[in-house]
Amino acid sequence: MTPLAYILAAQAADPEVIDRIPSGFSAFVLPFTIGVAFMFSWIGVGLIRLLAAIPKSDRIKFAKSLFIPKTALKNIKDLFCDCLFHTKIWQRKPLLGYMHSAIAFGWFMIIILGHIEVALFVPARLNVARGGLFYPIFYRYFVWMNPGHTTLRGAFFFFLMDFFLLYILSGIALAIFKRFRSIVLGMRHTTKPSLADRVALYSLWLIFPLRLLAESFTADLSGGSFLTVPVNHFWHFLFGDKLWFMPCWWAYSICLGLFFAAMPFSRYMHILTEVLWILLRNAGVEPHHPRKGVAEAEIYACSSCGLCLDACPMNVQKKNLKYSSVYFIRFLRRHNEKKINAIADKCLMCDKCHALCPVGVNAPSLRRAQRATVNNALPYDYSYLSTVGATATSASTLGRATASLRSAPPLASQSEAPVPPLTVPRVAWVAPAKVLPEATNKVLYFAGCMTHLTPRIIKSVEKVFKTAGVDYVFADRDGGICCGRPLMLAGKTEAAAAVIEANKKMIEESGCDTLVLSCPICYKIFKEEYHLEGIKVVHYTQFINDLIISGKLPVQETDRKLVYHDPCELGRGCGVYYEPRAALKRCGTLVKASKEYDESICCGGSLGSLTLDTKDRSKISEASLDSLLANDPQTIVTACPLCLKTFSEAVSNSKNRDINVTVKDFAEVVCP
Amino acid sequence: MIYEGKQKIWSDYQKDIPDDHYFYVRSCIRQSFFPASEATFLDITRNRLGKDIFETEHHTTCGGIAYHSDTIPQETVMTIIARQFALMAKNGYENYVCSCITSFGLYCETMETWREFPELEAKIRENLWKSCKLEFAKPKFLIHASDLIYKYRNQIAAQAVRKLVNVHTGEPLRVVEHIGCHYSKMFPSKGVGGAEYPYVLVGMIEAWGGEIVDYPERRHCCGFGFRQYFIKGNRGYSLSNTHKKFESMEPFKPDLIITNCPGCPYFLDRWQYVIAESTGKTYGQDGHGIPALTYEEVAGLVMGYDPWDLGLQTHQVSVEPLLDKMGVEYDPAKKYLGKNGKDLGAPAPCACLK
Amino acid sequence: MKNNILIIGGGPAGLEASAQLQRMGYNVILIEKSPKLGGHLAKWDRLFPDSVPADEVLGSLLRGAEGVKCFTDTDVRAINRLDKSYNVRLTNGITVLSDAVLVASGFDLFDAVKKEEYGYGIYDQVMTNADLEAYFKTGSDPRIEHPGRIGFAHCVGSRDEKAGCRSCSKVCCATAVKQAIEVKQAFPKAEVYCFYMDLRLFGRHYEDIYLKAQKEYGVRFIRGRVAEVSENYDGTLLVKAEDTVAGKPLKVTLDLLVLMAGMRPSASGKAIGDLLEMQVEEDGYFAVRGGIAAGQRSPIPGIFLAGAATGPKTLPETLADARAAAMEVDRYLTEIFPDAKNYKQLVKERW
Amino acid sequence: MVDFGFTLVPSSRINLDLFDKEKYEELVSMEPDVRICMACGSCTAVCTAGKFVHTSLREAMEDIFNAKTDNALESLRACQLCGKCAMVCPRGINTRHLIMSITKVYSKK
Repeated sequence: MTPLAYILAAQAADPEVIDRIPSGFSAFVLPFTIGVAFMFSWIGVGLIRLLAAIPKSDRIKFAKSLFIPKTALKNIKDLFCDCLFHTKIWQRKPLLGYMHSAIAFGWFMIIILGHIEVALFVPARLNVARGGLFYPIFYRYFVWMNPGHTTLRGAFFFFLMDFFLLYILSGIALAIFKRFRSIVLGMRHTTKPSLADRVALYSLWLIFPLRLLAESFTADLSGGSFLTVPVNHFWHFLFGDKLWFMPCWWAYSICLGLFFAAMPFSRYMHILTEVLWILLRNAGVEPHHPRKGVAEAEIYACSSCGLCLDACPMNVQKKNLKYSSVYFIRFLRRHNEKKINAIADKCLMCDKCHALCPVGVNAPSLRRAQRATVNNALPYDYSYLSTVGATATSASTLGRATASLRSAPPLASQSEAPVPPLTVPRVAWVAPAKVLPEATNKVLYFAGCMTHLTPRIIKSVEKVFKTAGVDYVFADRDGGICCGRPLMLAGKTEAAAAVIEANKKMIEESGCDTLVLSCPICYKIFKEEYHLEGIKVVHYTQFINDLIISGKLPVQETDRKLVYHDPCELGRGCGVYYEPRAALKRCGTLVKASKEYDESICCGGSLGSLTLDTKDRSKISEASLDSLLANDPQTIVTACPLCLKTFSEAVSNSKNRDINVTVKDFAEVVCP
Repeated sequence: MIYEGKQKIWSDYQKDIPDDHYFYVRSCIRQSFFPASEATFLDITRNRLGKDIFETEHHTTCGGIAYHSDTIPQETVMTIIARQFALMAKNGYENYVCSCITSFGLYCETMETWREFPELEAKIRENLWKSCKLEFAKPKFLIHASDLIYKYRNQIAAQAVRKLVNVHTGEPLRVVEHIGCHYSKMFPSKGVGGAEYPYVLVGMIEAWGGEIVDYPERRHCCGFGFRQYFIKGNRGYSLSNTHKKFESMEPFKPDLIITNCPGCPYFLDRWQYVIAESTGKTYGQDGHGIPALTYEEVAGLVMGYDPWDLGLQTHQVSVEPLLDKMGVEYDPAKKYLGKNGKDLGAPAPCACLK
Repeated sequence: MKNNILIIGGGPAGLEASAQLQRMGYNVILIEKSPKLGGHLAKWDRLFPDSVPADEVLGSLLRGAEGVKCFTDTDVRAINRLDKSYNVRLTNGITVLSDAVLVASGFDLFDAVKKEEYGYGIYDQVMTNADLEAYFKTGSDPRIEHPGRIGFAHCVGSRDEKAGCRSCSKVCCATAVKQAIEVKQAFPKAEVYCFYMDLRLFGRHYEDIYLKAQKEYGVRFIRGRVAEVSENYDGTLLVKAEDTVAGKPLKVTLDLLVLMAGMRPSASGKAIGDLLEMQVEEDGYFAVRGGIAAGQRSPIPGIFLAGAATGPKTLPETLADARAAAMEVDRYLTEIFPDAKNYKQLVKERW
Repeated sequence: MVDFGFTLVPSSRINLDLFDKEKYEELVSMEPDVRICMACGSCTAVCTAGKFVHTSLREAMEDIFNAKTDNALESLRACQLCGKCAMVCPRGINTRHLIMSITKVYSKK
């Protein structure tokens, strides 16, 4: 191989490439130039508008982040992995990943290499005034190879250019194929393209075949490699020496122009906005509005790839496809208020689309922001909550459940207390069972609203505590108030804050140091929004797993085949996948569900959806159940009262009479 | 409204009303509110129709007001009633006619109770003997005074000098009938025409040439109700009751209300004044009220009695527009003259009610 | 020898029993007092819960009973009990010697006029369930002209001791729900209210039509008995009830009120029962022997009962009852009746 | 006007003639489940907020039908949208959305 130093030296000696057209211009470049100029000005204006819409603090945060080495490194990594290589897609659907990276990375490389070639051989042409905008793109048209002077260096670039062109063409071929048979690439549903999408799409399909045509027609003049040269010979063989290459270059330029002109209105906008979104995301700037400011970058970063279509549990029914995140974002872009609201309200907020999104668009969060625009202003009156924290001033007023008291029936006064009218606040919401000295270093158990409708969870959790000798206080034995997450999900952010405030006061004043929650809905909000200083917030699966590891809770291994269902709020919501499985593995044989971890299918009972009806929900439950039953488990284990109730009903209502599976709560299985 | 349907019901609710020989008992309230009505009843039946209507100064209240105000027990009221009946028997009568609806209802209730619980009757018999040394008796026929006028309606029509007709238009007067609650609501079979479509007053109006109007709240209480009226704090309920009736009858534009109960003409009359003076609303023509008359007053007008002899000046709602419509001649100057011709003085004029 | 069996009443019970007994080879004589067979079924338009046309059901009943000797416009004039059989003189002059008599005299609809406060026959815009069915059949009724608000008053002559009928008539709730739906179908813009005390929708699919009425037709169900009806100046009705769920009195102006008249024992059935000195229970329906376990035998040997003669029944229940009665008749005529020597003893033991 | 020391008492009677059909249709189009309540009262019985103050979805629906929409809003003001009612509703009514829809439709005057 020729050393690089030699190649560089040779360039000065004898020109390898001669600028064929002295003006460096030909009329055919116009469509491309206009298209690309339009696109850049559109983006430029958009960028300024977007940055102007972001609060100043966020702007500063963003600017600073670009210079923080850690963030900068992450930026580079994410840009390469997410924008060019599409590693996230590779991981899940290799063929689809190949397709995307072929087009993205291939095209990126062609552009880069084109510029390098110009820089090496006709550096003057990089100047924008001398055609820098289009020259590198149409390099092969403008230059003439000096026969006999082709260096290895030149050949190397010829090779690379042909290689990446072929790479792209393979990706395009797959893309065209996918349009008709998407399932082969691992997609059951694909996005319905809009008009601009179609224009851009068909242009995109044509761009690279046309480039091949154009370059191969000129390959005998401007050089080529393993792809373009043989094709050139073929053309000569076919048409003789009279090759009319101009129409090809025109077509190539027109397609490029069309593509870039349509780009701002199409899904392909993501190619550029994705970059901005990744930078903003990594800077930690969060959207406050579903459409304005950062959200604009986020919604334009969506590539409409449609991976969320298959991810969405609602899409077991085709009629619900229209509620998928991709369409939500499309309507956000189009400002279609009515449709936006309908779609925002339907979502189960299971977060799967977010987890699976190649660019990490957080659609559920946008939907929540959208709900807030409508629902946050709805009137409410929580004046009765003002007394909740005040009366629960110390653990002494909390319903304390010691082992001796646990079996005692509730006091008559607790259950029969008359309901006062709205204006008269209730004295205490946690009825006193026994006055105990100040509790420190103690566990506070908060069951939550839903757990009260699944008493077997409470019973099992208390049994676990008793067996493991945990000294705990049952905060809402006699019922409590809501954690605020359902309000949050409904977009009633302010109302949620009021509820959070009341609960927070009660918990902080209880003197506990660990808060155990059996409901993932509660867990998520306690963890993320409560900011409880000095109090460890854990889900009972984590707490119980610790008890097992530390030997405090003995478990008995059985030969039962268990399958674990990841509740949305616990798994994707809080990233708790490991602990429940670790504990369950000690209790039986844990088999796999066909979709699990972050691909787990929502049970259908989610509080996230505001408008999904019972029928649609049961269809989702069925699909989720099917996934869980893939490996014939005897018991479905879940760690959420909603999932427990939903699956119990789904199993008993199932049309499949062969189902022979019981549904159990995590604590029930661990401590039977 | 299907008239034949009502006729069928009326034919189902007929009661036996003897033609003559009655023991008459007065109403406590009417003697104060509309004393001329009872006088007219006696004059029509005795002098115009030549009937034997006996009255004794020894009879007392029936005890109904105290009973319904929860101040005396049932046995007491029954003994009072037994005494009245005994007076009737002592004077050789077996037909009992009372002027008051509350009394009528109470007599019916008592007789039914005695029928269902003979031991109670025995006890009352004993009470009566112990307290008054009177022989226990029960009337053969228990009749309300309006039943009797209903019975004589055609005889009265025969002697009538005018009809219930607007003399200017020739159209029959539009009359609203209002039955006292205790007339037939407790025992529909004891009233002429039953409780839903009572015929006792309708029969009179039809016989005397008027047209009856049926309005949605016709069954509703006039608003009297002892407890509601006696206590000032509750009086708003009484007023609201009456108000509801007037709101309901208003679209039918009645010329006249005919009643058969002591309290009803009083409350339907006086509350029109209160409603007018406190809200400004009036229900008759041109800011007048709707006159609420007793059946005796209406009978008297038809038979040509002088309106002031009938006591029409004791009504709050002015009767002059009605008298004009009927073509009754009257002397406005004599309206507030006492029986002895002495001027009693005209009341202060109302602000809203003409 | 073919036994003669007299069946009194040509409604669904009589027809079904005739068909069954004829198939068993008996000589069946069916009498019907009115000119037409079918009883109330012949006057009804559609049937709950699935709205099948009544004519269709009646048609199949009539086809089943083809070949049965049938006298319409005929009543019983006199009945004499012989040793085992009955000598029945009919009003058409014919005398039948019958070995068994099946009384399928059915029911009368409660005479809604008796509920005076509802004003049936007095207010122009009050009708009964039967009137509404007639409207559906003929398409004309002067009371129905694009009504905007329609009310259904449940329990008219049912669960009403003062009206002399303590029991539930069983079929009116489902009928009201059915008719409410049908009225909504005929007048989609109308508002429909059902005033009920309890919704007794016990049968199969009944709850479905209730849900359908609410969900698809927006029928408003108000828990509270209609207490009072009056006529407004414009001829509309002022209806009062208590919304017992809200705990408040309620009024509404309606253009049409449909009274769900309940089932009463048949008056002409009672007359025949008197001829036979048949026992009647407090509710007015014929007493049966053997209580709930054997509901088709009267206390008198050879006299059987079927259908609504022994209390309110739905149509399927009536038909099942008629089939059961046919079995009972057959058992009697094969096991007890032929044994002349031991007849009295057998009756004592097995009737 | 004369003050007699007593006056007309407002009626507590429900007047269905005042029922606002248009608004109700708006509500139905938003959440059709409002039609299918059978007044069992489960929602009220489990209500989290109902432990402290008078709150009842069942009553709110009744109030809407009975043209007392202000009462309906009053009955729902304390709701925390926790969803317990949705869990227990035998007819599967989408209670949370219904509550929000009622608030949406009837709080705009």
